[in-house]
Amino acid sequence: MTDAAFTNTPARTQGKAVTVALRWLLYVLLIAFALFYLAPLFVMVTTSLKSLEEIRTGDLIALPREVTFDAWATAWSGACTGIQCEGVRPYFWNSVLIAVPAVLISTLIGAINGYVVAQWQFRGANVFFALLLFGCFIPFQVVLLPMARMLGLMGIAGTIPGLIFVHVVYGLGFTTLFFRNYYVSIPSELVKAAKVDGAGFFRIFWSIFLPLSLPIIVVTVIWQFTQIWNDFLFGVSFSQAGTQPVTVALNNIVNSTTGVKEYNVDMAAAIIAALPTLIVYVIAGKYFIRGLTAGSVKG
Amino acid sequence: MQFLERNLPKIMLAPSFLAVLIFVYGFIAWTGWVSLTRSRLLPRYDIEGFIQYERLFDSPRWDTAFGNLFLFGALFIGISMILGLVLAIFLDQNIRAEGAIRTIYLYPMALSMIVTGTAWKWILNPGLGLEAMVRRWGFEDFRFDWLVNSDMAIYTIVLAAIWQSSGFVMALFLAGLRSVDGEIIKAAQIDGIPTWRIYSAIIIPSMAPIFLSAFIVLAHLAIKSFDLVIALTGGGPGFATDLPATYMFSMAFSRGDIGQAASSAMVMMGVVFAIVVPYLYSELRAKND
Amino acid sequence: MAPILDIKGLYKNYGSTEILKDINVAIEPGDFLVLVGPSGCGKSTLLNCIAGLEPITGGSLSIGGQDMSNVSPKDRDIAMVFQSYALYPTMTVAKNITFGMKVRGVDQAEQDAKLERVAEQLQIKPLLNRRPSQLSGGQRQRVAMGRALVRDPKLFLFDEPLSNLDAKLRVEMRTEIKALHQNLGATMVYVTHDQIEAMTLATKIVVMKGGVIQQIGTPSEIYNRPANMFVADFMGSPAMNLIPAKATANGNGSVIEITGADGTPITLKDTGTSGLPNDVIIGVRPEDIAEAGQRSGESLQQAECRIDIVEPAGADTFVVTHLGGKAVTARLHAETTAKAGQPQMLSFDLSKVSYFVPATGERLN
Amino acid sequence: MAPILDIKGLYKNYGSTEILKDINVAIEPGDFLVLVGPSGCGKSTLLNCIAGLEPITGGSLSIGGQDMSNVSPKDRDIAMVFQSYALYPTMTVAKNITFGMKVRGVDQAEQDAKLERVAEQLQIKPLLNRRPSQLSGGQRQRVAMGRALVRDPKLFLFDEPLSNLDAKLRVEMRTEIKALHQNLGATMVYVTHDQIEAMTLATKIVVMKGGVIQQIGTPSEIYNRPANMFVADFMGSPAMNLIPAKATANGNGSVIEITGADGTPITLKDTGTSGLPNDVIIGVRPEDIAEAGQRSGESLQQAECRIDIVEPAGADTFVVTHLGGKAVTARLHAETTAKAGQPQMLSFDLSKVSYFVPATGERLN
Amino acid sequence: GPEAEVLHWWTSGGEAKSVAVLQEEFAANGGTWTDMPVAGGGGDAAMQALRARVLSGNAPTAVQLKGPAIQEWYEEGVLADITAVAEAEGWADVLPASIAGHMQCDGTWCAAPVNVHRVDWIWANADVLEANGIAMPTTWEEFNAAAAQLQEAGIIPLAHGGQAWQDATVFEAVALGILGADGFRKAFVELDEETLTSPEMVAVFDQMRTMRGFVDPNFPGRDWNLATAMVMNGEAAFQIMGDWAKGEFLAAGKTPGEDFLCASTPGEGFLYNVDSFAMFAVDGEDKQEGQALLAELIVGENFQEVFNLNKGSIPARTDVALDAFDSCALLSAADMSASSESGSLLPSYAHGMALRGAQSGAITDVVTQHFNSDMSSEEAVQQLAAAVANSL
Ligand SMILES: Nc1ncnc2c1ncn2[C@@H]1O[C@H](COP(=O)(O)OP(=O)(O)OP(=O)(O)O)[C@@H](O)[C@H]1O
Ligand SMILES: Nc1ncnc2c1ncn2[C@@H]1O[C@H](COP(=O)(O)OP(=O)(O)OP(=O)(O)O)[C@@H](O)[C@H]1O
Ligand SMILES: [Mg+2]
Ligand SMILES: [Mg+2]
Repeated sequence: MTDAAFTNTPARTQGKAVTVALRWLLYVLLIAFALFYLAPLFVMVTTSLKSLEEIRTGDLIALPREVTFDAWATAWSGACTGIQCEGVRPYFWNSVLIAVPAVLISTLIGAINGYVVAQWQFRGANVFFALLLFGCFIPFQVVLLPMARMLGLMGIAGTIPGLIFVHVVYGLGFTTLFFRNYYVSIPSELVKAAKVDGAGFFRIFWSIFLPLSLPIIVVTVIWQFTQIWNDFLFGVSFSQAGTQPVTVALNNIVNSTTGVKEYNVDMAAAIIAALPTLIVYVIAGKYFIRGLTAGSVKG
Repeated sequence: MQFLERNLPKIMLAPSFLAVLIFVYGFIAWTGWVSLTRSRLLPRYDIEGFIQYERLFDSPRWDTAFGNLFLFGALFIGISMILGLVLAIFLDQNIRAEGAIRTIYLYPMALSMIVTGTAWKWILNPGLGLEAMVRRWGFEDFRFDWLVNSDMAIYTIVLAAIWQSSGFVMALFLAGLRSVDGEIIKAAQIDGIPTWRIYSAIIIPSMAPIFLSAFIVLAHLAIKSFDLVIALTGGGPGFATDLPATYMFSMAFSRGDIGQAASSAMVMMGVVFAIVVPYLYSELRAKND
Repeated sequence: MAPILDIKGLYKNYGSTEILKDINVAIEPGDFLVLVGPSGCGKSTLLNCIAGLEPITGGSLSIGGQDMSNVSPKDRDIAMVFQSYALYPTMTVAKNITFGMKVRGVDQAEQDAKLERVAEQLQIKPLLNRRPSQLSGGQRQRVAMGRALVRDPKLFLFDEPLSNLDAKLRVEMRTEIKALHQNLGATMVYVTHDQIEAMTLATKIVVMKGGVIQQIGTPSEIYNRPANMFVADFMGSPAMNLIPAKATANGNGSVIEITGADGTPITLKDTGTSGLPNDVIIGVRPEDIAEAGQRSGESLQQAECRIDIVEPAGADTFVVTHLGGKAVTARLHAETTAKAGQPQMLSFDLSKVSYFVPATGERLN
Repeated sequence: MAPILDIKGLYKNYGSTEILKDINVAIEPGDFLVLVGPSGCGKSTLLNCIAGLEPITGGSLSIGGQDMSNVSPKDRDIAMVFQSYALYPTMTVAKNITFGMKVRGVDQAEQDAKLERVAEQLQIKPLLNRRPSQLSGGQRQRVAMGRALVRDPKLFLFDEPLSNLDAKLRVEMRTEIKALHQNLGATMVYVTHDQIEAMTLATKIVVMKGGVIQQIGTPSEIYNRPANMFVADFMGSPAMNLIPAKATANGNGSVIEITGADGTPITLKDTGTSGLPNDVIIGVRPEDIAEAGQRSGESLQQAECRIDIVEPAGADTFVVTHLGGKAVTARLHAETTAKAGQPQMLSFDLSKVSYFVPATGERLN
Repeated sequence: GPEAEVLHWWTSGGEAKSVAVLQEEFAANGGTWTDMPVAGGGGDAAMQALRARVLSGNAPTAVQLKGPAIQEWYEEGVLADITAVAEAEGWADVLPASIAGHMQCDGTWCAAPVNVHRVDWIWANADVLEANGIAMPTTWEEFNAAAAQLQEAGIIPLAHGGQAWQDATVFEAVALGILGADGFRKAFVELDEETLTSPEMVAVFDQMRTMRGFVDPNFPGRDWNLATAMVMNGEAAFQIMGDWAKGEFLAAGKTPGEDFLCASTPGEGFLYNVDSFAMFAVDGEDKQEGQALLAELIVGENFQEVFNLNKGSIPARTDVALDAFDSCALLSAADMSASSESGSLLPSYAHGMALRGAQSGAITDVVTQHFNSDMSSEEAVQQLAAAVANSL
């Protein structure tokens, strides 16, 4: 709204030259910041396309003299993590197997929780919500050891279902928050109308609330996906051979303490590991912010 | 049947409630308990009193870590907010290609520091990155060695953290600016108020709730900051860039000193509590009205 | 005939705040009961209690002679229309209307037949495949009505169904609802805070304030014989003029003295009312003040008043003068010659005035 | 006297859509110009053009005789009040009112004096230290007026200032604005889509539709002699009845034939109008239809009509009947004996009717 | 058949190749090997994973563990007993007593040694030394003098990576030289307060302060292999680092004695860092069988030879023929047996052989803090004593 309101004023008091100069300055600043934000990504991409030789001799920010995708191939399917030299590929699929169900389940539970807290107010619902919200802020290091014990007791230690479980539990706070804040703004008369129409708890949720929830589902899915995909702490603690996610593999490649460092492979692996979240942000970032401001942090 | 129908909402909430009770509060209680023991490699449960806290407060490394939290937190939160606000105002000036610029500012939020840490380490490394590059251009005296300077290293952490989060803050503020009633701005224009006064006196003060949200998000990130330090400095030089989260991690996992780790975790929880509870209180009250 | 809705001594608390206090109302089949009152007085809450959407704290509530304590909304044989229309935003109009039947498992043929009939009745056939977001306010209103109509319920409940519409549409829809009521012979409970709506629609009005019923009666009882100053002020637009006055006995009647705009007393003779205390508030409706000479009769009393404002409103012209320290509005003919700032002879119809106790606001005559 | 606001041939486009087309309006000092029209017809846009908040695409606009093409809003010597009040949310009432002066560098003593005066005038003294969020709708409205008043501008602009208020408050505030206008002798341009507001406030009304001016005139011209069917329908509540009819010449006058509810024709004689085409639409205001016998005069023509709906509305009773296939509303006395479903003799005042061309809607008489 | 899931942090180049040798042998004996590498933080991340897995009752079969940590885990009651294998294979006869001590818990065998790394090495670029007419230093004074001379010549005297463990590695080499073997044992094995606060300890920190001056300004955070590369390409002259540095030289095609020189750091004694695998108690016959097989293979002569040739260390067994090993390794082996006899064969504190994690970590905190600030040596000594006391 505001920009429209500002720009169309017919008469400006400043001279035209000053206005134009200011506008240029503005663009220069914006571009400078864009460069700042892009710098690391730029370094990563260019480095991944250089040969090791060129990296040693060349400039950090120089464009590759000769573009080679060898590092990418190696990172995807040839780099060694320990004695296996399969690249990040198997770990990448592990991450997919963990992230997809965890995102779906935590979103669904968050939706139901949010629906209850926002629309089926009962004594104690707010207390529950406050407890849940506070849980969002707990540093995850605190829960590592007891969680390990719990997973053991539940018999899912070291398995992909175990990791999914952990992500779901610690994702609940945010997913519930998102949905609750979204559903709070839906008039309660809708529930009343449906009750009079004879629909029950699930029917109302399924037929009326879920179809309405697309924007907030987008937000929640993006948020959860980013969190879970980028997670390292849980991945390294609660996995075992064969269930490690891509971040752990990346760490194994990048953080090995001995031997020749293949920086181009490191960077290629890093970009591969980041690609899914990056794509999600570039494509859906707009909806993300829109939904987020409509939901959790609206003024 | 009647009973089921009436209590269905509660029943639906019950599993989550249980999960939160156990996996958040149960675990906090567990940590509290362990912080009172002499647990080393694995937790033990014989209560020994407050020795771990005494050790914690005697430890110069903890002093550094705890002090860093406030230094880092203040700078990170402060600068991210200011930068985010300035960028949002810039972008609010009917900028061409606004969508693309917004995406560029926002994307770091999508990446984990595990991923970008290496690139940052390079850029900040005096021998490899920015400093070397500028010197190669002929400015031999150029110095940018924060990463390797004990007194300055914490600022590189701040820098990377700002890089990661300020775009997000910008997006929040931009949405806030856009939600201000257009008629208010028209009214101000007719009142003869110059554009910068409209921002400073009218729009920005009315975005207080967004400032609060941004503050909470950033504070939460600051307290949880961990990847960032590990990827960038590993806590060094020395332990100049330790934060409570890394302190706790290293106590628990490289020192085999779980009791100590638990006590530091409890102090962290205290900080979180002090920040979050007032916020939650106001949030829930406001939404209930 | 047994009342279709019978509320006895109903109380409703939220936590420790009493929202409704000792509500007693009964409606006969075919009644059109309107609940009016200022915002927050508990109208919606009472309606929700009737619908079973809120549990009641005390008293009893029966519909069709049957106690409703443990009956859920869907089994009460009611239909409800909400202020925000509460249309299901993701369903088409047709689905909005048939959703309830679908939930109850009514068979498809019957659903279609009923939809057909209702769409016909409300003239929303061309809209059946649109979403609520593609409808105008008035169309949404019609769809919401349709959703209620397909249920053929014992009782219709309306919660300010027209207050989101603009003035013109509101008048049209009001007439339609009235027609619907007459055609269906249905029983309706209708909440509004617009007193014109209340007057035109109701067969019986309940005026509420702060969770307490102030008066129950037909529109004309409420309008002409308000039980207290609150009701007098609330019903009618422009509101009844409430002017402080002194009364003295005069034979079978009374003499009423009011301070004029310039401080000179104005004296009016009421031959029909006696036994008034010394201090009273006299209530006169704007239409009972006219230009002198327009009407005649024994109860008409004339007085010269200085006109402060003249507001021509098409069909009528409203003028404002000051009496007893209060702004007093009179409704004159559109062709009046009254001018702002000029004195004007006005006649007051004392056969229609109300008297109130200043302290309690209770009606005296 | 030179017009204070003079708009000549104004056009306004957004991109390629024409929003305002060939607008010509002039106002004298002291005028109260009201812009009315349905939602989206361009009222706010026109006001924004006057204020300088939107550039105009074509034509000219001058205020106080001076061309405004390159003058910024703050230099146009205007003040504006908005529908959403647009109060600065973080400032107190006092600061809201004085902020503009502060920015312009008016000295403190003068600021205080003006604030004092305005606060007095609007009776908002006790509110000066509150925030907008702590005020009721009506109070906010007053503060927004205050902010405009301290500027002592040549021209006041109001964009639906009352439409966020509830009915009762709207009536009160309307009277206050009217009083303000009379006291200040200020010049005002006022946007509304409420035609009652337009009628009561204006000295001059501009009726717009789809960015085109339909009629400019005094309230009584607009009300009594609408230029076309759109204006006729738009102004007045309940709206003017527009009934299809056949006209035949009859001496100096005409005979009008309308189809009654049961198909039998009703014949009315208009002795004052001649030269009507065969097919016309006859427009009759509800207050020009009365119970037979209540008034008398040559222009009154009687006809028996079946009453469909009776709506008592306190001061009056509205009845609906069907003529020419249309619902026709008549405003009768509150004490009428008309009953729904029963026939009733009604008299039509043919001296006040309007005739329109069915195809174009243009006025004939 | 036998099964083993092996948790280790040997994830890169030469290391991974060395582990692959073991895996192949294991497979050749009919076993199934599941690899569980977790890199990072010098094993911190692996330890984190280990802790989580032990707590969840899902321990890996074999874990790369060393030093007192083995005993610590044993005390938690989660280690398996492999005495049967050890006795059958006669480990007691072929392992040096002090190293065997680390593998035993309460008299039973609980871990299998892989190799012996010597920590107190100093590496040098032969050409650089020759060009400046400098011999390998044998005392710290000589080192300081040589370093000063090199600095004059514009060469970085000491290649160093500023990570806490590297600081500690240099520190313990210096400490061994200045305190002597007994002093070192008192200070870093017995944590004797008197020794920790003695004037000699002050001298150790003084020497560290001096060394700080010989390091280039960009050292913080640098990985050790990059420091080695600096020596290799003549940018720097010396590096103090364990014998795994040799692997980097060899990988770059350099020859010991010609391109680069190796010597023990000034002073008497031998600081060892023994890599070993501890066996965790697991259920299932397959896995237990796997543990026995693994233990047998690890200490077996073949593996000891092949693995250590790859890794740059020397075999833990004393009876392996050293024909294939290079000169540095031979020197190491000779020093080891000599030190073993003279009682100066000492565990490395910096690599977690001497102390429990909490204590060694507390010492390292002070060392790295001193090295990276302008703290005085006296204050460092005070803090050292305090930190050790605090960590007990
Ligand atoms: N869930 C609730 N908890 C506590 N108080 C409530 C609740 N719902 C309504 N109230 C209070 O009950 C009172 C009556 O509310 P209600 O909605 O019935 O008023 P209303 O007459 O319908 O008003 P309106 O005309 O504004 O719709 C109000 O004071 C309101 O604040
Ligand atoms: N910035 C804009 N860009 C394009 N079209 C616009 C813009 N602002 C308004 N319009 C269009 O111009 C037309 C007139 O809008 P305007 O706001 O003037 O109507 P209005 O008469 O004030 O209506 P309302 O009574 O609803 O306030 C509308 O059709 C609207 O969609
Ligand atoms: Mg209500
Ligand atoms: Mg408008």
